[in-house]
Amino acid sequence: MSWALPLPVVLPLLAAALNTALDHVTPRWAHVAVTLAAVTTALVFSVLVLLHSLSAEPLHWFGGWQPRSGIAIGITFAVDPLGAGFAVLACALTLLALLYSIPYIEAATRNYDVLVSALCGACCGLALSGDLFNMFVWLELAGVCGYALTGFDIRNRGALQGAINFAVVNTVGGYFVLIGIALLYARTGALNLAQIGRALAGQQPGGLEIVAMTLIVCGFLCKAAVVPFHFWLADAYAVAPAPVCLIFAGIVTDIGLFGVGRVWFTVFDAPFGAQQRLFGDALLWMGIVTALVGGTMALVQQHLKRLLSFSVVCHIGIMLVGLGLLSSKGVAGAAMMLLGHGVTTGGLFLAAGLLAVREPARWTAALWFAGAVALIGPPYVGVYMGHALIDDAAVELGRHWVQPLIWLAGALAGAAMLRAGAQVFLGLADDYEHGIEEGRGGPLPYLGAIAALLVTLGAAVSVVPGLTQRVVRGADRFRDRAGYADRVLHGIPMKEGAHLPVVVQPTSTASLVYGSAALVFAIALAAFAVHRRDTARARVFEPVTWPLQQLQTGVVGDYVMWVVVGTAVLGGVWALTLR
Amino acid sequence: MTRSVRIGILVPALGLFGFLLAWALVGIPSFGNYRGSYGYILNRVVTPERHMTNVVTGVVFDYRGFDTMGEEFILFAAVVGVVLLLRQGGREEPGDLKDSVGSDGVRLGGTLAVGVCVLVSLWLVAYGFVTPGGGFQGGAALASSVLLVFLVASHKAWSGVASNRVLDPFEGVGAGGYVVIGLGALIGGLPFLTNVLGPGTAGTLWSGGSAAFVNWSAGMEVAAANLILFTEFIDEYVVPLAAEK
Amino acid sequence: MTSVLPYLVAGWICVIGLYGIVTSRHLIHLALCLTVTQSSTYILLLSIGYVNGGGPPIFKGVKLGTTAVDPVVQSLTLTDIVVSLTVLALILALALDVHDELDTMDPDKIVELQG
Amino acid sequence: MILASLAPLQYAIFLLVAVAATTVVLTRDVQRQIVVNGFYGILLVILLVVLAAPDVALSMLAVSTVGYPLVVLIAIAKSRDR
Repeated sequence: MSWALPLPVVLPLLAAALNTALDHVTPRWAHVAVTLAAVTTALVFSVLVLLHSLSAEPLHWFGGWQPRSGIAIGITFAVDPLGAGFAVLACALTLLALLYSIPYIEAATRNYDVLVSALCGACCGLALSGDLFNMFVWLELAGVCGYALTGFDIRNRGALQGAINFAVVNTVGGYFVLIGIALLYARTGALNLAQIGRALAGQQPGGLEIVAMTLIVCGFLCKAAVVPFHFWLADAYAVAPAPVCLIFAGIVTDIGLFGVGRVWFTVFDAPFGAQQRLFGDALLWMGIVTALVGGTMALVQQHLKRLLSFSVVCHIGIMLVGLGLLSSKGVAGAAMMLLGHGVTTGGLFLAAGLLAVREPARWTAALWFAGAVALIGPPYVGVYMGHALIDDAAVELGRHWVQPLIWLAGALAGAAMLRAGAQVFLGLADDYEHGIEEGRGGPLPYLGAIAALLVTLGAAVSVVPGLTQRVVRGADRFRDRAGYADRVLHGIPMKEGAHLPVVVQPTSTASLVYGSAALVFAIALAAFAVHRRDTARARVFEPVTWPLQQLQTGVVGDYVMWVVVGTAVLGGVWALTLR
Repeated sequence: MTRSVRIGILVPALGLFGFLLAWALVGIPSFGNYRGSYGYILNRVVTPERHMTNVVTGVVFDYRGFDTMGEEFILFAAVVGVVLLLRQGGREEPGDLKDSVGSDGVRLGGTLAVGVCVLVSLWLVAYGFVTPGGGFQGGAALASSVLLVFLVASHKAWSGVASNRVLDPFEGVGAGGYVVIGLGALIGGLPFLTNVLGPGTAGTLWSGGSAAFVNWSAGMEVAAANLILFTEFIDEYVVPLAAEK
Repeated sequence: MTSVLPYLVAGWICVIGLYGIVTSRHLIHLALCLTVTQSSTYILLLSIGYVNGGGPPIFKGVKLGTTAVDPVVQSLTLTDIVVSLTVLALILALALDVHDELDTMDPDKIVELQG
Repeated sequence: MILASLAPLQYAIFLLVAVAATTVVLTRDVQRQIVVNGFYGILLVILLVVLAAPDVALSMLAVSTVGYPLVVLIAIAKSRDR
């Protein structure tokens, strides 16, 4: 099966190249057909790879350059269930976005299809790669496609500003990653993740390792839009076309978190494993701040897609908390959150786009409210299982205060969505802009069906029997640095795990209580915000969000300044504590 | 936030950032004493194994050829993005533009210069496995040489050479060719991008086996992509300006 | 001291490039500052891979096994340099579109979205 | 080796490159900046040659002689235009 590993990456890229080559020869429908066929095939192969990876760890050494006496001389794809699952999600969401775009994006020239399929290939590449520089290449490719797709609607001034902010911040982040790679290469003489980990394991870590880790982590966190690297996200996602937002929110943002997890569990766990809480707690705190900032900022947004953008920031923060706990349950919680949140938010972005095309209808209202509830996560709905796993992981570490904070953050973002829904759909107020979407339309049942499919799938992830257990097992393997290195460098096969049950995972009572309370709190807050609109705004929301809004200046110089501040502070903290 | 506030926050942060960076940099083995295993091994195995005397090109197109494919697609996507951003404005087709160069002597000399530069660029691509050069450098040089047509001839001649109808297929075939060569090995039951044609003869055009084809397709893609870029930018400026006259 | 000077030069160029990006008043200036920051990565990588007395990693007319500098860092940078031109062009294309729409090149004045 | 005696030259070029990069950033007028940037590009090419990287130097030469100036100059001209 290892022969199939490159296919989720190279097939979309081949379709992109083919469409450019035949641009002036074939009609539009042929371009669409080629792209759809390629992404569908990529999806099939990524599913096969995922199924295979449950019981084996396939490797693919490009060019046939196997390692020699444990030293990698080529590039490898090394697949574990979480990486393969990420590739499946990338292909599936891209496929849905392309289907949605056929009628929706009027000017869907081949350039649009080309960039979307290249973006899909880049995300799969980052998920599957076992080579640090190769990850950087896919990160850059995802970035370049992202900037171009954000600025797609060039007559929209906001789109250009969003694209420039996106481009500059992420380019700087990319350079940070590259400098970090150079530092590691200087120390270890290797680019293969497993090999770098092996080389660092025996040494006393010094300034070089600390700063390399800071730069690589911060570079990836720029992509993931974690506070204080998050400012560009709301500017960019608010203006990109709705199907592009589906891909951005569902996968592109998350590749930053995926990258942080991958490099920690294959590389930096080696020198810093003994002090892993110092690393994890930094992520944990950044995650909590990010989640709260995203949640509160969502409450004061007047624009639906911008509101959803801050909801993305909020949930990225919660995922980072899960990752920062560094245990299997924490990582699995982040992965379940990624799945539930990405799919649901994608559906909501599509719904927000539909509103710009048509007047609000009853079923779009139902869709919107269902999505909002799924993002809050009452028991066994939507992101609930992600929350519950993170709860368990936090309790196991004795950090009980984590739970209320992240449930609160999710409920704030949910309340923002409920309030917006009440005002837009139930006509309780009219201070929402939803008319500046690119507005191109298409057959409503078709578009609505895709949005509804996404929201339904997102709401159902917590009750898929056996999924949670397999994600936890996948997280175990994602965290297993020694096993990963053995398989990559020496081809030692993994041990067969015990058989996993196919049932819905039971959760703790605390999570049940928190989940229910979060839903009640969100509804109450939304009701208060709707009925006492002026009081809520002037007395409650604005005093809290005013300073945050002042920082959200829209000026790229400010954003890069915060990137430098964040990197310097994080590096300074780790320099003082990790030595 | 005013500029002074921003700079006031930036300077101390950048100071700390620079200090940390310096702290890391002094931990690198001192300049000229690098002993990394990866490059050391490659310097010893590439020439005997692949009969390529230029190890760098061997790494670019064979040992780490997959990275190069990714880089090539960054180039590809960036150019597609530029086209998307600049061409969408719906520029009108240029009418009859006056030629900028009148002297036949300049034209003749220039045309010869173009020919020489193109030949040098092709040589750079062709002998990339032997001496410094290869698809990326040669492709970029080739694009620059063709650009000379614009300088010495006229916009009309330029748009004949660098029309999108000509360049887009080249760009697509160059980028796709790389993938197809890789897939060819995969279909034959070997890992992606495996060099199937053997090492060839050292020091000749035939060193490098199928990596030579990868090299040529990369050269084609880089040259076409750069030319599309130049065309878009030149059209952006020259065409509206000439239309005003 | 001089033995780490090349690395410190690369670090300085990175820092000064970032300073330029943050304080820039013109999008084209900003884009060029980005390329300056990027050049620091090339300088760093190539300085790391340099070996005293080493020739280029090209063994034409040179005996195999002769001291040569690291070929990997060279292969990483040479493709990146060619790619950097198109990325610069992409940012400039965005800047030109901004100029068309808003008639300004000052990044501080592009404030359609905030808060 | 001839290259061993290059060390002082190498350091001098490194320092020149640092100065040139600083000048590029601090030149706020874009028309002058592109000229300074041209010098910076040439210095980088020299540095790459001195670091025994002819392949990278060729790459730099190919983009910094024609590509960078062309793209930036057209952008400048266009931004003055309207």
